[in-house]
Amino acid sequence: MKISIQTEDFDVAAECAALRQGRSDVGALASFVGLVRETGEAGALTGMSLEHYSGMTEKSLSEIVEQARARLPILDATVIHRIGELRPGDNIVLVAVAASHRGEAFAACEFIMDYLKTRAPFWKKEETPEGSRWVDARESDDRAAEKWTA
Amino acid sequence: MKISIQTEDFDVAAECAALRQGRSDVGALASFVGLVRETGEAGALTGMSLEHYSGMTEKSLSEIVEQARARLPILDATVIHRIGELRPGDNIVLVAVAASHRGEAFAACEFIMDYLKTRAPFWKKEETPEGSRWVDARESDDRAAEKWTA
Amino acid sequence: MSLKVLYFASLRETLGKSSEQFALPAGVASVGQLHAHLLARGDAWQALAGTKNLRVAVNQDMATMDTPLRDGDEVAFFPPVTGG
Amino acid sequence: MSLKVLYFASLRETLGKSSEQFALPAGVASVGQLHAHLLARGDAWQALAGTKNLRVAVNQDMATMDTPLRDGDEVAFFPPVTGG
Repeated sequence: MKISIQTEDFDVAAECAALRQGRSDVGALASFVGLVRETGEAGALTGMSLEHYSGMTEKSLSEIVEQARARLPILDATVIHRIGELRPGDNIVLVAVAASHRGEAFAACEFIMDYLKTRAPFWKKEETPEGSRWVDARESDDRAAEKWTA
Repeated sequence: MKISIQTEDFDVAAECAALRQGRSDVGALASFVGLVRETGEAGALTGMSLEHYSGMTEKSLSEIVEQARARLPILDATVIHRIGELRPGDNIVLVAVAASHRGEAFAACEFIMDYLKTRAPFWKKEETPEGSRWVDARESDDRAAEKWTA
Repeated sequence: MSLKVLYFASLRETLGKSSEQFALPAGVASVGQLHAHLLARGDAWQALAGTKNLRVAVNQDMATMDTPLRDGDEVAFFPPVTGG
Repeated sequence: MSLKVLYFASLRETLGKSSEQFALPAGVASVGQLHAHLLARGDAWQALAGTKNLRVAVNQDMATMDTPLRDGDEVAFFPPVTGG
């Protein structure tokens, strides 16, 4: 398991290659990248800043990956979340999961994203030409996370 | 939409970057890579060869992506499938989907893979120290595809 | 009526050919009739009957035994697909 | 009893501080009691009551108003998370 909170960008191909490195049983690699769109809740974005709760963030993400492992026979997973100042089009988050079969890889990747969205202590602030504003939590994210406990 | 049947390997990061190129509305990129495992149905693998029905393959994959677009509000998708001789650990297939939101990106990526597995005319032959054998279709793949029509 | 017939994967290997072009006898107007016509060649052609869940495509669209055939059609027989 | 209290995101901005260390008066033994104690400071501290779906963590685990507090605990108040 690799968990990283960082200001720098990440390299999806390198992270996926690292998940396979030295393993002979990987048949499926599912990955997800979340990006800063040019348009946010508050209209056109000029930037975004990401705050987090250092210490709890890493703990929370580790626990989420452990829960994915407990539910699904996956081989390994990587979660990278950027913090600090981001521009439209920038990468925000990477979740990559290695498994023997695709069903488990897809499910674990989506599970980790759904839980990250609702449980990991990150907060987004959008910057627009009219000023900045904290992003509101979305009910659709709560529903996405709830589907795993149904 | 990009569909490619090729002998060469692909670059996941480059394909994902191409999907975002020139778009301001991509908030989510889901991707899947299928790989040759070192152990197949017939034990340890020394290689794999992939045959396809040239012409029908491209048509079939285009139709599958169009079906994904008709079901889900995705922005763009890329499907690359390798053919010919592959070694253990080699990439076989890439499906990458760009969308505004993650739910649609995940669903479309999995839909395309499930349909590709059961409808696109590719056939795998595994090579082992004891000889070669055509891979049998798996009932679990049929069930995975059927869940989209439930 | 002239057809192009293609065979893939294990079927191609068993039959020892990947395609053939031939004029059909009168009375062969559907995939099922073509299938029976090929089976009647005997020997290796029984593989067409022995392939579990044999699939057929006409002009690169999935078809069934009832699908009618027209002059110039491309018909392909193959086992269930295993890509991805 | 001494606690470290952290504030994040909009709450940090409104309160004008990201953390404070302070000795609690007797009788403050749960998150709910700490919350009431902070609210009683008045002014900007009403933000603790005005934050929709206020979240709290004790020692970096999600907690509730009933969670008991112990000497040296780290308590964090924040709005619902919006990462990813």
